[in-house]
Amino acid sequence: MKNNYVKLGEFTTLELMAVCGARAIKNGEVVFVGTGLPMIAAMLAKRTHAPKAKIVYEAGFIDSNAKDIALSIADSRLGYRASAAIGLIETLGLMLQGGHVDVGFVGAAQIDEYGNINTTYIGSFENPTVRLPGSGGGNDIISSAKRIIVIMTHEKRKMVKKLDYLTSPGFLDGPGAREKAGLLGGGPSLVVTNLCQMDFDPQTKRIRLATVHPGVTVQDVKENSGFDFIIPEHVPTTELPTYDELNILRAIDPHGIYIPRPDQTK
Amino acid sequence: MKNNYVKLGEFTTLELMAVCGARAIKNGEVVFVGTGLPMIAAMLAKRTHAPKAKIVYEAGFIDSNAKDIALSIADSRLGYRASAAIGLIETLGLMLQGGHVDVGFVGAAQIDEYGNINTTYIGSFENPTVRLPGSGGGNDIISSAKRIIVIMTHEKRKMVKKLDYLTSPGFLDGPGAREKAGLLGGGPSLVVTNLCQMDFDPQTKRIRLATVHPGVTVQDVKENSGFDFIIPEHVPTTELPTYDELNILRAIDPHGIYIPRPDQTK
Amino acid sequence: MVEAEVEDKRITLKEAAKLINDGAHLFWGGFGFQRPPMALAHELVRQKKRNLTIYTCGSEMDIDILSGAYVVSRFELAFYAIEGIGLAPNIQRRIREGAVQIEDYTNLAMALRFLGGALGVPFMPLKSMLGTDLLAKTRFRSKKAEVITCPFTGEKVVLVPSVRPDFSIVHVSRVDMEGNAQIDGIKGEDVEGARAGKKVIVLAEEIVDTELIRSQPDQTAIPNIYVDYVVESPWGAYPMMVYNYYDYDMEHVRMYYQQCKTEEGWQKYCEEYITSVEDHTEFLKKIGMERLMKLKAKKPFPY
Amino acid sequence: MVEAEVEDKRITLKEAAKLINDGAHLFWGGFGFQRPPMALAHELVRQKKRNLTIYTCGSEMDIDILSGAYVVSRFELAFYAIEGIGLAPNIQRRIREGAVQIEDYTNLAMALRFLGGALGVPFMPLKSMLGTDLLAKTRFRSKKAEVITCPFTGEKVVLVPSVRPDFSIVHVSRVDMEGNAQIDGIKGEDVEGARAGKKVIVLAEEIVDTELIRSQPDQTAIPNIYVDYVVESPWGAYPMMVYNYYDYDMEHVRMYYQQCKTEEGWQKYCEEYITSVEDHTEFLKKIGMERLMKLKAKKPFPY
Repeated sequence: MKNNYVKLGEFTTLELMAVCGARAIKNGEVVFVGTGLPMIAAMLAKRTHAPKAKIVYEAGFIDSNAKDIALSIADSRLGYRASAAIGLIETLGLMLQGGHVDVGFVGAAQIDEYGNINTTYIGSFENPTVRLPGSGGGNDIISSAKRIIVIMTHEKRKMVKKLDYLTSPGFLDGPGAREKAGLLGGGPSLVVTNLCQMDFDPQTKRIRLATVHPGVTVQDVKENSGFDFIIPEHVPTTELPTYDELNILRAIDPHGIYIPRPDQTK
Repeated sequence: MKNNYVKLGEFTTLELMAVCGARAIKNGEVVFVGTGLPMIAAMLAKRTHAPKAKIVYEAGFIDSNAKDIALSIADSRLGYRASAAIGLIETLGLMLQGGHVDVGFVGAAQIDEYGNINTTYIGSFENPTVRLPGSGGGNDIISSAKRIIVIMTHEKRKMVKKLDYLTSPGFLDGPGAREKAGLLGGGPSLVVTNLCQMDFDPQTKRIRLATVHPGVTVQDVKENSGFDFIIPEHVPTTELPTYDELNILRAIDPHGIYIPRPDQTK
Repeated sequence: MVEAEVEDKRITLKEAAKLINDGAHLFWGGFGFQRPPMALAHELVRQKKRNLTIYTCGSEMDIDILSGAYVVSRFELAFYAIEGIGLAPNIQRRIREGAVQIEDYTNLAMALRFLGGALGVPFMPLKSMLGTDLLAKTRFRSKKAEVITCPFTGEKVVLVPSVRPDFSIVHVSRVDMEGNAQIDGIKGEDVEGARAGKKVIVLAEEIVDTELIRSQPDQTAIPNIYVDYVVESPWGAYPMMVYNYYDYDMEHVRMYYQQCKTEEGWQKYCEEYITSVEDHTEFLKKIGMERLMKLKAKKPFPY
Repeated sequence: MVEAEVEDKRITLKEAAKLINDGAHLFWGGFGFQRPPMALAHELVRQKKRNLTIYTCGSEMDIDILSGAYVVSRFELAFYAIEGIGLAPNIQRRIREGAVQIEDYTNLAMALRFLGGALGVPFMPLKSMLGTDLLAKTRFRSKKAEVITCPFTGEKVVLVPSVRPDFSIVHVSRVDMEGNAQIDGIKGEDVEGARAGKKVIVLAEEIVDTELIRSQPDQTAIPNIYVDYVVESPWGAYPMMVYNYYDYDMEHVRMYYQQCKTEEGWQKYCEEYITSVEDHTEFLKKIGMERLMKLKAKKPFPY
């Protein structure tokens, strides 16, 4: 089945994003995820190339093997065939801050060119227009996981020059800043959007275009970004999903709770 | 049965000491004990005047209702009909340091006139003659319990002017010293020995004779003490055990593991 | 010889709510959709409590209701939303009105603040929040956190202040009448939170005989020594979930979310489901037995 | 679709001991008479390991054996003795010889040092040790503890340095082959200690199928993610006890204590029961099946 790629038009952008996220997880890794796309991506990884990956949810479910789709990170569904069900100090403290988490998988309302993330306020701190859900475990995850994958929608107002509020630390203001601040984790490594994948330049720690999704141009990415980003000479197209991946993905979320099926979106 | 006192010669000194310890526990109190005499005394209290007392053992057994005599604070016997079996951070941290323990019940190798205790070294720290078991949870208990009962043998080399090593804090060097050091608990309140009971003068925080056991004189206590202590004008004789107390005590330790029966000592 | 006495700490939901005075500080248990003390939230609304401060990691519809009814004026927390659906509608409105203020921490920071309070120490160390606005910006606390240099390693460590609220409120699986509580599935931050309060109220799906608890003491999540009051509260987290007991009622939650998008809608929900009913049993009757029975957990699944 | 793979982390007791290099730092599990890793202690003696440092709260015959055989040269701990019998005879002698050094802490301090290591923070706060020689006197650590003034309350707080030893060694009730471990009864400081080590070796009375563990995930004390190696070690704590499995053999312990009062007696014990036997199974054969069967726990009692 390997490299048996699906054809354009046979998959949705959300499906491609989930596949990108899944592929960023290596076999045997400990993956710390929230509900929604990160959960689906981690489940997909575990059922394809990474059967030894362990999925951890901050509410306390460890090495979860959920068979049904959860709506909350504290959802009882995540307890199915888990290896442990404990609590927040276990997952965020002992496991994550203790150095056992390879990949943290998060969303973002705003991100800047150093991968810093806002999930708290839109507008000013004093008089916010919107009060977002807040850090939750997000700051903890991005502070301490060995690397971070961000999944989010690519919009100008979300990829910003300056965050309205810095909830979770990317590379702060550049090289060495995380270390200076005393942070333990490795920081963001991949941003998966509906337009492209971006990573971070090892020297400058600035965000960099990695691949563009099929049908998307570099110019499209530019026009939908509020920040500058590094554009390498050669920007490949994102590798398509395989039939294997797509079939398993659709079996994971058969009712399209997080990823509506193409026929459901039409 | 109340005040139906046993006669002299019908009980041993160890039995009297256990009864003294038991009487110092009030109904409903949370009592933190080790094995040996403190355990027996707490069990006696619970089966006589203090049925609502809760016995906690630092290894993690909480509200224990052991029916057999334990040899170790981690002894599985203490798990019988306990309300919880957890661990050290629970008992010494959350329960004791968290402020829920009314009485701590400890032994001592040396005690000074401010109730400071040594359970670590005899001789100098650099070249000790004997290396005792160490603090264990002793320092934690004496630091944080609301009050402390000490049970020990009354000997000149044990009731000392200066400790060889200060393991656990009594009133340190006098009034206000515990508060200044930052300690949470109330400090020692009663010392039960084979000769007498001693308490602490509220003003000076110095040790004070409270009662002498039947047949013991104030002079006996003086001769067996290496420190000076306050002697009130009137020193009553220790209240005798009742038949009820003695019978229950002997039922608690029927094989005389900690308190040999009079017929077993002969 | 005297038998060990079993203390009876049971009170009613109404009595529990009465204990909580206006202006009180509460640890509020449950995490996400799991075991929120919903029945007590409703009762606090019915009793028109005001000006409470709530400490929690992440909560959802329960604290949105408490905000909507002007019961809570301050939160110290890490997260709120109606997960998987959207932002919590009432809290949004009350923040805009200035009726609710939030001091932001992370989930780990809040959980450690409860652990610190439970341990009797005034702070706990942490490696989150560094370099961010969570450290730089304070809403109403005079000292929200402090960065120190570790005397052993020289590294930077954040100290967060411990919390010892007036009351800790937790909803558990089962409890005996003297307060020994078991929690099935995840514990969230309830183990620490339950030990942090000056007074502790345990609400439970069922009250069981103490012999059940004492036959397996290693299953006890909250021992009696910490607990002051016990409330029998079956379906007490509905329309959220309790592991091994029942699933959430997403239809009801979505209806709530849609309706509360407007103040009028919220007022209507509040009257219909909370203030016009006598107690939680009446609320459950309104939902209907049939609907509840469908939500019961289907063994071996915990949902 | 691929099935989740169950990793096989099983190794033998001999292989486990081989992993531990001379000079290694170990968290040593078990508390008092409960679940000491006795089988591994014997194997470390047989393999003539040297110069180990052991971190533990309180241990007994197991660490006395490791001291007697010159396996351990340093301890950081709170307590040792043969509880209910007397002082640990070999440690006494080795201290007098200068072969063993002890850095003294309290039980809570040690447990918190493990929790701090497990949490990834360099210290933990504490309200014990204040005003005593435990703070004032240091044996070999350059910084044993530090008193600071709390930035929130102004009170004095002791900071104790976290511990991240090379290996954590724990003996548990049961484990699956990928390392999910359950502990019946009290946990002592093993939950924290097992999470503090850079490598973790779990010894267990029995290895069970992972489905047993996964049918009750809330019973797991140590999840697989922390565990590197699993060793099947039935009767591995003998002559001490394992909750729900077996009682201690006080006759053997008393014999040990009496015999080890002299160096010659200890050498005889060591040869007879440890160095002259091939492995723990041979040791158990020497003790005899009949004797072991008498010690088996009699349900519903855990001993």
